[in-house]
Amino acid sequence: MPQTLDLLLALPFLLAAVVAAAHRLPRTVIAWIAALAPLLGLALLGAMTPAILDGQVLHSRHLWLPRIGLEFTLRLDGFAWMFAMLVLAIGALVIMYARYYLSRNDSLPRLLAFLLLFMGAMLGVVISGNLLLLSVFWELTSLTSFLLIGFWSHRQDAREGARMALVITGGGGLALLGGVLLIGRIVGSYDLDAVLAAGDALRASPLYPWALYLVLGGIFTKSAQFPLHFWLPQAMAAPTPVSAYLHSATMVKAGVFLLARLHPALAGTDLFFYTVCTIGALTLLVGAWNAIFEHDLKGLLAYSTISHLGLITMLFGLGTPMAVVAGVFHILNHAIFKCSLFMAAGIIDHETGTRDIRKLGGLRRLMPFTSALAIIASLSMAGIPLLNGFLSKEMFFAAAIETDAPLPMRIFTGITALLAGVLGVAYSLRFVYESFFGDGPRGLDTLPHEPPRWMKIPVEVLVVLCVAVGIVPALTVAPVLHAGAGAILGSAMPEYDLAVWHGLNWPLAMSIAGILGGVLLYFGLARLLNLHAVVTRAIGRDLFTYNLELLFVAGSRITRALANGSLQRTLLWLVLSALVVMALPLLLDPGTALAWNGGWRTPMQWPGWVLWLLMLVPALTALRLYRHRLLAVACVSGTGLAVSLSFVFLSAPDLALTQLMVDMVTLVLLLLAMNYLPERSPRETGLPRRLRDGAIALVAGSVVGALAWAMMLRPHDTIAVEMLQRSLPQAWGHNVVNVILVDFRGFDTFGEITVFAIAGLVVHALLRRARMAPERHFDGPPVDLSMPANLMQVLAPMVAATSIYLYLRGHNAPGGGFIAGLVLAVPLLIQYVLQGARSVESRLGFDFIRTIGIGVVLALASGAASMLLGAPFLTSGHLQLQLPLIGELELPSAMAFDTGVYLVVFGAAMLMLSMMGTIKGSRTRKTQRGVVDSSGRSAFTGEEPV
Amino acid sequence: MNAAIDLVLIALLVAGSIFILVGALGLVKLSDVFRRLHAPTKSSTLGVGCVLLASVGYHLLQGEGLQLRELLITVFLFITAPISAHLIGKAALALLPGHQPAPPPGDD
Amino acid sequence: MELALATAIGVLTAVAVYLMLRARSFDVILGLTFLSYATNLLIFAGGRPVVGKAPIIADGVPADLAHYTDPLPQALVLTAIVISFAMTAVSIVLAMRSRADNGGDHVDAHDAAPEEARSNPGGGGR
Amino acid sequence: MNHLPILPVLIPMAGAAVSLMVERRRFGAGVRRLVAWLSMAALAAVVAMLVADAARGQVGTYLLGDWPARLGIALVADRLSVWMVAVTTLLAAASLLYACSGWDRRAPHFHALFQFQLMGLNGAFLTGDLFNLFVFFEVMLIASYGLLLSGGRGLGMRNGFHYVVFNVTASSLFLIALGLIYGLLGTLNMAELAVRISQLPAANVALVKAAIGLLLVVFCAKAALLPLYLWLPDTYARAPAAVAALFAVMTKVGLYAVLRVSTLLLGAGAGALAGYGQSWLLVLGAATLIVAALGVLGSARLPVMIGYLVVWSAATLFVAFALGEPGTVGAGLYYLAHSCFTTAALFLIAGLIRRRHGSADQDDSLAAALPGRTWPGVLFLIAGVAVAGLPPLTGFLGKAALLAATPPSQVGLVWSTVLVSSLMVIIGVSRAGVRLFWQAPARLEEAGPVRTAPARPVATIAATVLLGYVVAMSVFAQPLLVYTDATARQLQDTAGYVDHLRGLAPARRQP
Amino acid sequence: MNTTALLDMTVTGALGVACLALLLCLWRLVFGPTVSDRILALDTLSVTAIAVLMLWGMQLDSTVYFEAALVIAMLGFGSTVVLSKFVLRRDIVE
Amino acid sequence: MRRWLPSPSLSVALLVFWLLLNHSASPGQVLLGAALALAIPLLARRMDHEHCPTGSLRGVPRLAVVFAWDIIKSNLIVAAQVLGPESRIRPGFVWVPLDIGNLRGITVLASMISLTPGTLSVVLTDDRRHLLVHALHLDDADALVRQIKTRYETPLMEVFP
Ligand code: NA
Ligand code: NA
Repeated sequence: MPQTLDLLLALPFLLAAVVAAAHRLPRTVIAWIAALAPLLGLALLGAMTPAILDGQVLHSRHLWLPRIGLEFTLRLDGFAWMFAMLVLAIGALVIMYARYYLSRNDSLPRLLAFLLLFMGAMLGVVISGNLLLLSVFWELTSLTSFLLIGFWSHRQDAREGARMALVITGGGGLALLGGVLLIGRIVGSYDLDAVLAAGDALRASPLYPWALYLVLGGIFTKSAQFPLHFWLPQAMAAPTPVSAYLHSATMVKAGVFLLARLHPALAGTDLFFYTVCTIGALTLLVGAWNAIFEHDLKGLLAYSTISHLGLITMLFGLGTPMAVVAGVFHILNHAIFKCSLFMAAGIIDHETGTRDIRKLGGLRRLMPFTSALAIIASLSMAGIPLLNGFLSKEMFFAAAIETDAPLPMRIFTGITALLAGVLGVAYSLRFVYESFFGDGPRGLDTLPHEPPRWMKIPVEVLVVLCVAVGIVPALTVAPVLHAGAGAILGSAMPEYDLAVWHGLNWPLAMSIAGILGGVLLYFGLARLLNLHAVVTRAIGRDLFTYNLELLFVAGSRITRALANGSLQRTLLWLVLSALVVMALPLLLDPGTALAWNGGWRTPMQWPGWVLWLLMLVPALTALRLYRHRLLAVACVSGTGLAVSLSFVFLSAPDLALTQLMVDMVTLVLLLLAMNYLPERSPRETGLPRRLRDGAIALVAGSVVGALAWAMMLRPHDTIAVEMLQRSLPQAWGHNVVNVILVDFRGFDTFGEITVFAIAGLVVHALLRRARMAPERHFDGPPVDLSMPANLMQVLAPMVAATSIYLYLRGHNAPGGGFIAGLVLAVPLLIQYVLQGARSVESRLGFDFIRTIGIGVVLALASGAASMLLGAPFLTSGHLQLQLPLIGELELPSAMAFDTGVYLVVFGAAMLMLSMMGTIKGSRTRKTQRGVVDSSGRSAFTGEEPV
Repeated sequence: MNAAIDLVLIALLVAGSIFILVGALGLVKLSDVFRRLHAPTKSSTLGVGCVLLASVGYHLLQGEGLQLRELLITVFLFITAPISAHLIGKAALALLPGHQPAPPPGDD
Repeated sequence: MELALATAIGVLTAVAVYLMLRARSFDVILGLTFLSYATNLLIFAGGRPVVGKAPIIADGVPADLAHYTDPLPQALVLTAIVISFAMTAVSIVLAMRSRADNGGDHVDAHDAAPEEARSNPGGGGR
Repeated sequence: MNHLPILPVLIPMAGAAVSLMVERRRFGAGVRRLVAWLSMAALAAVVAMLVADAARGQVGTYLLGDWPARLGIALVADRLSVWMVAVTTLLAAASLLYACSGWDRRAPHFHALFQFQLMGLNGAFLTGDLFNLFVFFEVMLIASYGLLLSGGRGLGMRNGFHYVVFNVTASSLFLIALGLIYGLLGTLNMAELAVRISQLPAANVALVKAAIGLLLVVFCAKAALLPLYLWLPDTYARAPAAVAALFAVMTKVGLYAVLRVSTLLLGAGAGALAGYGQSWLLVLGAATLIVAALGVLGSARLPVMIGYLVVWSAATLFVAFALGEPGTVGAGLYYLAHSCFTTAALFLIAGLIRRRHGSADQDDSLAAALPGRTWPGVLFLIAGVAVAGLPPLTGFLGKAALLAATPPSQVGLVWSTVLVSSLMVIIGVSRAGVRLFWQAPARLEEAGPVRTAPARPVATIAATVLLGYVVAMSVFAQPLLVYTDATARQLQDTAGYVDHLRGLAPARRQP
Repeated sequence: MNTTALLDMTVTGALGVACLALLLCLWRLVFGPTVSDRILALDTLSVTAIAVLMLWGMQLDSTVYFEAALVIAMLGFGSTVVLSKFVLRRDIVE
Repeated sequence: MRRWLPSPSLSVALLVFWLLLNHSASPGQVLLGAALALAIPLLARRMDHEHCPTGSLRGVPRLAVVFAWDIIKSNLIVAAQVLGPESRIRPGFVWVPLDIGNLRGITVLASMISLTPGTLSVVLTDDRRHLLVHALHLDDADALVRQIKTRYETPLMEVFP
């Protein structure tokens, strides 16, 4: 049996795939393939029927995600069996109907594939034995219904209807998920058997109201309950087979299905009773009332469906065993007559080209057979005796007045029931009278006639069922109903009698009153006001659409207000966030954080203060002059020099060297860029903004300074001591900084040269094909700098030798591959400046990108060499050679790594400089802002006055 | 002997300090770019040269051996100082067209 | 000494932050340069300021923090200098490209900002 | 000597170097692609072995230079690191495939930069040293600048400038934090840091809090947490599709770092710092969920919307990690992989649309029917379902696992923000899908001639591959969650990590 | 008076003078007035810095500052060259 | 010979430079220095944009002494001028006509002029026939030009023919 259940569920999905894949086959063949799913499914169900009628519950369990309690458990009890029958049987009819309904222009395989997917999802909902799994299928029905409603995607109403359905039912699905998770928390399991058995624990839990409301959120949205009912009429933009299937028999029933499914677990409290009854009653009335004034055939049916769903909901809310039986019964009855009505409406639409009641009329003459079928189904909808609708409606009346609720509530439910009868008759009458009787049809393009034979068969089957159930319920529906309701109620199953005649009693009186009242109401309304002129407005839908639009606008406004793409704002938030996290701990505990820890202050010799001034005064000058970029750059150079000197002063010669070299190259890059940038920054921001930024800057400076200060006052306990001790004996280097760079933390350097190499590549990529116009251009030939260039020829070899020297000595004295690489680059760079790029490059003939590549490979290889000897990457070795003549030669293997560094740094630095120095001029303009007027420049700034 | 070297070094240092100071003073005191250009580019260079010489002697005196390599710095300075002065002068001339002298007299 | 270093870090940070919040790409880059000075000094300060004890092991001097300064922050700063240089190079080139492609060097809006009348702080050229 | 942990760094680096050497014209694009795929294959093989080891609970460690962990740099391939590296590798394979449909020829140095990017990512995930983490962050970032900008032009340059400046600033803050941490604690090795933090004198607590807070800010900036997410949507939207897809993992690096730091340095054993900042992260994560969902609703361009989806999923992860329960962290790690693959797939689909369509705008006036739209439409549907957290795919499973594991005290905040923002995302994504795939051409004449390029099967396959990961992750959710749960437990065992690393003896050197 | 002590005093004095010179250069860097003045001030700063480094090395009996001084000597002029070239032509690599 | 040793003087200078730099004359350093002294000029030659022949070096020592003396002398003069009242200074430009044609010679001449305090070479005309010199105190322009030409240019023309 478990495999049968699995197969039952798998069939629709498998066949959906087949249909989608076989989309080139003839339409009838495709329809038959599709119909295999429900037909085979029904056969499988049939095989399981004896067991079900015997009261057994069939299970199939697979593991999916036991970690969160989500197991692939399928569970077939009587109720699920009944529902599965409904889903499959009506599914088969709908497929047959759809084959003939769909026009040549529409893709039948697509519709059928979607329908089958939906069928599978719906079956999943029905036979899930695990609540999480159920919510999975639940959302799948929302999703597939979205695809089905939007099938005619070129139509705006279809798109909107689909989206509305998705938003509301999908949102409800999220609520359901929340509810299910809560139930799982309370019960400790999502297994349906466990949950149904834990009703008392659930109801006693403090979380019960939350769980209940979240689950009801899912149920009510799915079953189109007031006030979120309006998506259903909107969904009528779907092709009729879809409406017939989803909006009468299956999807909307998923809500009430779940209400019934969880009835044993959730029902039985006042909260449940009042909430569900009230919502159901309101939905019933609102739906029915709206149905009367709807001019669209399908719209009328949709509102009627809402009303009937309200009725079913109300029945489950009432909660008495009889009411539950009635609810289950009405689920069946409504599915049968409403499906046939939708199909009939589809036939009318198909044949007449319109669904507008106001244009229709007198169809009984033109298509008598269809009319007869539709009229019978309508009467069932109205609850006329001898038809199935009558039976369940009478049970409803009985249940409504037989609650043990307080009197006001009983009056309310009673009146609601009566009104339900009246209004149901009224809209059914309108549907029948204005479509099939009277004069008309008006203004149609073609003369309508009976549809193809096969299109009517599904309707006939359903109408026959209406009549059969209505007349001989005990022979037809009784076992099904018993199995279905019994599965919900269990031992509480009441004694009931499925018969047309129960004698004279209150329900009968209410039925009669309802019929009479309905007839009176319809004709009264028709007399009093011109029904055709009534314009109904779905306030709920309008409100929803409006709110959704509002949400989009709000989303877009808020987003644009927050993320306006401004760098200034982005940086401001970053700086502010950093300030907050840095300042808060200090402010919360200033006593210990900034304690004056006297013993750790070191007095500073006065040259230090000179450096201090030398560092800060240019910085502040740069701040004052920043709009004059050249001056600011000069000031930055000053600060950079002072920082380097400070590093020397504070025992960090390597740092000083690096900082000097890097500052030099940065200066060159800045100046190269300035040729393509405006010479000054305009003053753009107002004073308040500048004051704000100034304040932030001050706070930032104070906070960072205070942190640095406080940090320096703490005792210093570092692992570096061990590095000092092990550097010479184990890494064979005197210069511990260099040893750290190439040995202890060589991997950092590894990353660092990679960054440097990539920077070169990025610059190359950005400038390779770029053409730019300089900001301003000097007329005339380049200045003749042959004298300095000539001197550089003397100097450059010495600098190159110095580079080698720094590289070789790095391990034992300040220097190393990085510094050496830059030192080698600088004389070349100066030659670029003095001789011109073309002149240098034509003679140099160097492929810097390859240099980078070779450097990286060398660094890699030197690091990996140790791996061959069974030591980790970058393990340094040491070679002490005794060479004749030369004497002792020490070769730490880190040298090879440093060579890689040297090559990468040289290559990347030169790549950047050469790319920036050899930018091609723009094709379209020579300069951005014209030629420099040499005589008009300000000696103060070097800029041209505006 | 050491005292004599000490005295030589002191003399070098004093001279160096004076030249450096003169260069810096000239940089601040003189009123015109071209005049200012003279003071630091040479006085300072010479001053630094003196200090470097003193440094060589000083480290020799401290028993650290003859560190002639510091003279290389002087070599560098003497090669680069004219380049710097030349270019700054050119730049100043470009920015102060009023200072531009008459074109050179024709040949012959 | 701690106070001097801390104030230097603070002032450089403040200058950097103010410049980074300006609207022109070049000013922002200058700000980043200053920020990099400030961060380098701060990392360096993590090893505590020590004068005249460069971590270059001399023979016969015990290798401890009493005779040498902490070398590790120096190595970190070296890496940081190099990396921030690489980043600066990329941002400089991007500023150029952005100016060339979009016609302005405003970081946010490239509509030609009005060239308002400028006053030369500190007097004009002489 | 087991060299596995370092190979995910070395292989891409070698790939990049070789790629640079064969960049000359005479080699042609085929050779570069061959190099890239060889490197990718080698990486995949190594990662597979690492995963196999990690799944057995083995923590792979590697002492670079054979120095003990406290002196040198140690790599740690624990479950978390390996998970991240594996996700990166899978993602990279698909991105590379997409790029091979043509972009790699238009963007100079694409393959080298791509490999460098992988090197940076893998290094960041594997390193056990805080400063080394910074270095690999930078490798990753600068490579990302290159990938983002190479071959680009126009407004992309301005946007790139924003991205670069923002990240450079964040990196400076990172350095400040590192400086403070070293200055106060005297080490950078994460295990040593954990030890020293646990013994922190009271006088230093506030300062260390400031430093670690700054560290978290930096990571949050990379991971795009409110209010530091502003850079992300525009940047990702302007990136070439293949690059944007790879970038899906970039925010995860920040999240990874947050997770690593908060478990290792701010874990239960951290004394005064235990749990520091976690409540803030939770609240901000929840707020980001809403703001990002609003962004999804409010964006008129598909790539921007996907950018917000990235922010949104990152926010979900913040919530999961900040909750700090083994269950939520485990769920979060699963969700992390999901988020990478789905958002990447969406970026690729947006790229497909742009190719066929000329633009990926959802603007009413621009939306035009997609010729041959079935397959992109189906892909978009699957990706949309997954990303919005609809069943039965990974997004749903991950979120359900997260919600199920949320501790009772936080249920209100977490559930409401997660569920409400999910609804908003469903609305936004469905609107985008409807407009892009269902909308009839509205005002086509006004939109100007549609620039289309022929679809390349490889590109479609790349997107399909990513969605294949998603489907596989849905089917095999249980074993994956078992792995991530074990990861979460391993993360909580700070003492185990510390002892393991401290007890590690070099191969030859004295310990 | 011991000449060695005198020498040490002279070193300190010279260091003071050099630092004073640095400050004077700084004054020129800050107040200009022309761009050339600032470039000149930078150049002089770097030259003077060499003296400061050497004197500093004498005071501390250390030669580790040699490399820094060497590099400043080589590069101080580099900044001068590029800045001047920028003033001259805006395009520093023509 | 030219091919492998393009500039012997440069090579020698480099070797000396190297040994000074390393503060060692060990065989290893000599070998390494020699290698560099051979290799670097070969590379540097590629960068030369103008070849400048070197002639007889006999006059160099005398020139060096003269030059050193001039530097010290004029340094004192300039110091006095700087420290004294500025009103006494009368700066001015003067064009120095050049007879030396070798670019290296011109360069060295200009450098010597610049290194001598009180004078500064600013511009070399494109035809390399005139050098613009700025003098801090210009009493007699012709005397200055004469001094430059006799004291520096004439000996330099021997060194750089
Ligand atoms: Na150029
Ligand atoms: Na000079």
